[in-house]
Amino acid sequence: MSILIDKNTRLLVQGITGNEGMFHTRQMVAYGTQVVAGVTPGKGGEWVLDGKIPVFDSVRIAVEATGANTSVIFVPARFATDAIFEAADAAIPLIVCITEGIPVQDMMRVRNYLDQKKCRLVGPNCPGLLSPGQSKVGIIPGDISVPGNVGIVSRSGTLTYEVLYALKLRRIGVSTCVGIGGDPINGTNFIDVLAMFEDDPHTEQVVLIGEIGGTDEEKAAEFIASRMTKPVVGFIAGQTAPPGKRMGHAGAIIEGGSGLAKDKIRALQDAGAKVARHPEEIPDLLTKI
Amino acid sequence: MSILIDKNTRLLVQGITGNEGMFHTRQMVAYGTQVVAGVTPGKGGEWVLDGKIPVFDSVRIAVEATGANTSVIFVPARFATDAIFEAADAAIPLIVCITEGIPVQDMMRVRNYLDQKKCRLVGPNCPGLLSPGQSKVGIIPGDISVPGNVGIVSRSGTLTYEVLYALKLRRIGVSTCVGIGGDPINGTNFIDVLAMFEDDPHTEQVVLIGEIGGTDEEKAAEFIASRMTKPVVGFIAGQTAPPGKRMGHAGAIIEGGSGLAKDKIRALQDAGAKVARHPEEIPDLLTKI
Amino acid sequence: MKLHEYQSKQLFARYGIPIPKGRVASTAQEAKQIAEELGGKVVIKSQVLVGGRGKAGGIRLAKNPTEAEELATQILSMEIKGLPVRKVLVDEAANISSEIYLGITNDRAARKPVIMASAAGGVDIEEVARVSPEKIVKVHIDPLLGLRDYQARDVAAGIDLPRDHWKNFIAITHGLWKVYTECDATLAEINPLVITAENQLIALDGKMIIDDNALFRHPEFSEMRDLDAEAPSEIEARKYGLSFIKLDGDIGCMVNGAGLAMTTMDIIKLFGGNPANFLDIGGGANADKVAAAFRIILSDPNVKAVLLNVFGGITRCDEVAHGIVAAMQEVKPKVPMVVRLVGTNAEEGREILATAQMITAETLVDAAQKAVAASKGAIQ
Amino acid sequence: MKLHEYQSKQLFARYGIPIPKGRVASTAQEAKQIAEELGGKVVIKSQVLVGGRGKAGGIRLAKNPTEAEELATQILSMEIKGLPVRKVLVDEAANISSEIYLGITNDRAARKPVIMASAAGGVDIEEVARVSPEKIVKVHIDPLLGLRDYQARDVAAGIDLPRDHWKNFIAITHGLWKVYTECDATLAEINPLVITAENQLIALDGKMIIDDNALFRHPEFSEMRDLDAEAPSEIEARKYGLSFIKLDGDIGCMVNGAGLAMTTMDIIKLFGGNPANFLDIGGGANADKVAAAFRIILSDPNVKAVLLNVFGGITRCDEVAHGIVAAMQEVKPKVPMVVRLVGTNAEEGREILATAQMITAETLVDAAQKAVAASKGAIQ
Repeated sequence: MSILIDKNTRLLVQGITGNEGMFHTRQMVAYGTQVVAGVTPGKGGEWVLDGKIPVFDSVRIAVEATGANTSVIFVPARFATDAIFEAADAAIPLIVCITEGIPVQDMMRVRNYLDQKKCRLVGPNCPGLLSPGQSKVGIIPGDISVPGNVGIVSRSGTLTYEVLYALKLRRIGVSTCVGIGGDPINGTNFIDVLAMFEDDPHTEQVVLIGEIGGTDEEKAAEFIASRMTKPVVGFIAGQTAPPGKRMGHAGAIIEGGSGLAKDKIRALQDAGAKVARHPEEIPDLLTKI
Repeated sequence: MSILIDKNTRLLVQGITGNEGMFHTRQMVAYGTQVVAGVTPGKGGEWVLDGKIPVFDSVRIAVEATGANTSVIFVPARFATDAIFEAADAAIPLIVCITEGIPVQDMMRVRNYLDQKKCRLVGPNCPGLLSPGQSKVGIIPGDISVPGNVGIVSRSGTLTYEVLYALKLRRIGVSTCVGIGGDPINGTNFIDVLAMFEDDPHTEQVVLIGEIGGTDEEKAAEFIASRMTKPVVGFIAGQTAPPGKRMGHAGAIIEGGSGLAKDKIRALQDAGAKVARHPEEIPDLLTKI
Repeated sequence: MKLHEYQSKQLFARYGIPIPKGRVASTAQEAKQIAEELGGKVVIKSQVLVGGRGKAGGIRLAKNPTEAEELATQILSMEIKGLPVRKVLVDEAANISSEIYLGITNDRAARKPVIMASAAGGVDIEEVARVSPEKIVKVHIDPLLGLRDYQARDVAAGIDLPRDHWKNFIAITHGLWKVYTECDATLAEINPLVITAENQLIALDGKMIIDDNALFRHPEFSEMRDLDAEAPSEIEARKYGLSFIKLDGDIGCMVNGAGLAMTTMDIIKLFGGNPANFLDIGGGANADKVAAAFRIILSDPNVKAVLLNVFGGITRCDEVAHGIVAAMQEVKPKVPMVVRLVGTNAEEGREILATAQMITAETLVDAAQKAVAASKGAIQ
Repeated sequence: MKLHEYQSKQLFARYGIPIPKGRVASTAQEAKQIAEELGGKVVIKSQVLVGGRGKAGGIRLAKNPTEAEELATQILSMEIKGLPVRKVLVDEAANISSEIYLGITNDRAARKPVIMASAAGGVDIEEVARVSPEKIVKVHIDPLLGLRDYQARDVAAGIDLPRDHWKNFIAITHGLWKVYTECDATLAEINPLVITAENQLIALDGKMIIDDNALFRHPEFSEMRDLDAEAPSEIEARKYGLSFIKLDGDIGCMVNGAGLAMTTMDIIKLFGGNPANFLDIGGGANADKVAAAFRIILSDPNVKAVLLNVFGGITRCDEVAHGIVAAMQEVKPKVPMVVRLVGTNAEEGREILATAQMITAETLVDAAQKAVAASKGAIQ
């Protein structure tokens, strides 16, 4: 019924004792996610959430003690790079980094390092993942989506919530929603997630939410044309964005004539995807289930 | 009839215009090795060896122009690290580094980088390889060995020649002789070569020449015990070496009670290998062919 | 953030890249004095954060100090592409024999830094990339390994640099790599890197862009920021942690989330309107932040209507509505306000807003249509 | 090459690692003066490149400058494990509350640098590793990525360091990593790193070994080399590019190639003799180098016979033989010389040597047996 996270996800929260970490840990636990451990250096030995979740000094120790198989990172940008490396070195197979504002050269180092490892990073600067009814890792509100057979992959946050909510209102459920984040260099790209949805027997169609900047959507289009058998509905934000300006996301920028919304829309259409003119059109474009 | 190098080896010589490079290029060409290119930065466009071998400014250009599939490095230690990286980035599948004296921290970086790549480094601080009758890459004298079915792998230079020559005198031929080098950190270890000999249909038995320092021979013994079906004859140099002193090779040092010859001999014997007391015993210990 | 030419070149010099003798001046008199110190011909270069300074007359050659003063006077009174010239760089004039382009930037698709070079320097490299991409040599650098000598050599060979310049060129490339990595640049560019008649390599012009996300590692750069290059409203927005970009339309936008903010602009356009800005108020929505956003949007006299589009997720809609109401009371906007609240507790949120003289909408399409109508005076 | 404690600690200080106040002295008077400057109790520490200085009485506590002078006088007249004490380090005495071991070295099997730490500091770490290896925390560092904060924290947590020291400990670990990498060390060790009664972390003792192969990058270290720690014959050998190690036996060895040289020693032992040295003359074999090797070997009065074992490969045996003959004429050795030449042109080589008053051998076994017999006076 899902990719990447499900009922068996045993979650570790890096930066659990910070404001963000604590708040979203409560939300995730309330949703039913198994949060098995937290890490805050120097606070090992404490317990949080009414004594339910143990805090450790390091990811390595936390993994040894609790068998966590997924980590979500809520630490500030200046420490987030280190947190990703730490999780990777502790051999956590799935690392989800929510943090916004990681320097791009740090991310180049992270990505080149992770490419040698067997772990997957989702994010940074992303809302995380939601497999409705099973597990929520990150900050996507749990109550705006219901279980189902549509896979969602997106570079955005609230725009994604908007789509989830629009689907819910039409009683369309979701297998997994993956926010890959708005940074120019991230751990998981559209094609990685599309391939997983293609292989997931419970996902029947896919919604791809892109935006200006980079060429990830164009690569996704190539993948859709050559490898996807499942229908894909696309939406690209930023048709009215001016060139040379970062539209909120570090990665949302038109540079040197590259990264334009119209090129991405054209590429997706040429690949056989239907492209919505606005988010509220997406439910209409999904094949009736 | 051989591993790693054979008649199809198309060799590139890095540092071809230096004294060492030029001398050994002549020797390799005289032996019949196909030397297709040389690299000396700043001398691209020249030709050496009576206009037979073109010189290029970079490995990338040389590979594009000549289809070289193996490189041998004769550049001084302070430039050799860069030469290895250059060959690796040009995707040369086999790099043989003769140079002695590369700093150990450089070699740690090299090895950790190469582990991500698909190329194999032999050496540094090694005499190279010889597949008698087919190809010679490095500085092993060509006339001291004849083609045959014994594989040789060694951390030494002249000691290896001694063994090759002793075998030749007894009319015992060699499939390939691989000098893996005397540095503490190198590109190819005993077990890498043992595995290749085990898989090579033309190699019937193997001679392993080790020495004090490190635990490569112990790991080789484990491999021999668990994976080798072909008989192995071993020899370990340095039984009389004092602890704490580098015996010529940077890697030949007994440290903290580790790296002793007697432990290596014991390990090999326990693994079922016959161990010669001195090099002249080796031919006697080889199974009659 | 972009650095000025003079700032970039000062950094270059610190990393061993040769630059012309020269100094920056704020007045024509200073410029004259620098020209006197340098002796001989000088170049007076306007320091503004836009391209095309030369074409606009912002770069002039002066034969002597008097002429330097005259030209500096002219240039310091110019505006180039809307930016006032506040400073000029006075550099010793070079005898240019040939011009090279050398830059390092982030290749997002390759996820690696890339060195770009061209024997056709001194011109707009994006133009070269478009018209004759074969003239640009690209070498990717492993960010964990760093630049290696052979890569710099590969660049030199690729642009057919004469061999006697290789050594210096490699040193300059290493310097540029160092300034790029150590300063967390997203672009470090020498254009042109010239070979002089005296056979020297000199970085005649320089450009650096620093990764805003890395400024925490470089407090020294915050003083170097030139606020002239930014709209005052954008500077104001940054103070409040708002992501704001001014546009030319007449419908102000206030949205939570960057993707949704772009989408809101797009749908306004789709239904015949024109967005006046991009504004992401981020997570949460306290009254102060919303009030600041209102003030920034309404400071634009073109704005005829405002569309608030908020998806209440973790922050619930009723909380957001309270924030909006409080901000409205403070700012008292005089243009029609269309508000759309969706998500958790949207109903309660809308009830709170109904008391606040706002036009409410449920769907995005509805909101966009109402905002467009409001901007045209059709509804109030 | 090994650095002295005071040299290592000076480097530490340069990389931000706190060390005690103190200075090195060559005379007792200097030591007194330093003690006066420091005030209070001082420690007088012999600077010799061997372990076990404390047990040998080479580290003493002085209550006042006068006592410092007395103890310095004593220590400066000592020999520790055969090495004369030429310098003492005079350090402010610390109030030690606890002692930690912290070191970085190359893990050859893992092909990575490794940080080792133990709460049981101040003692021989190899002893700790043998007796209670569980007391040592090891963290491997990716040489391309470098030390990361979480790894330093993992070390701190691993040795149960009290949390209020973590910040300083992490900074010290970063300093040690930097000195290890930037100085091309094969070992950078603080033993002990102490927590003082005043709750400070201080590197009380330090040890560094620099990779000889990396000295071309560090010309500054060549001046720091202490020749006292090496046998004069080894220093002489290095001048000629010979790899030489003095041993206790009576048969001098001269061999081309390190592996063959060790094998030659081993086979001498196997046949009842005792090698006097390891000597690798390397590739080629010109007369000068061979003569230098002869002189070095024969400078050892224990040597009763010499075995030359040369495998002629690329360098042909006849060339080697000419070199040997020329060297013999220069050095005129008075002990029996056994020579074995094998490989290319061995026959010609042996003919040349036959004229030169040498005992020739064909096989390694034959050569070893003849050398052993010669050393016992059985043949000449």
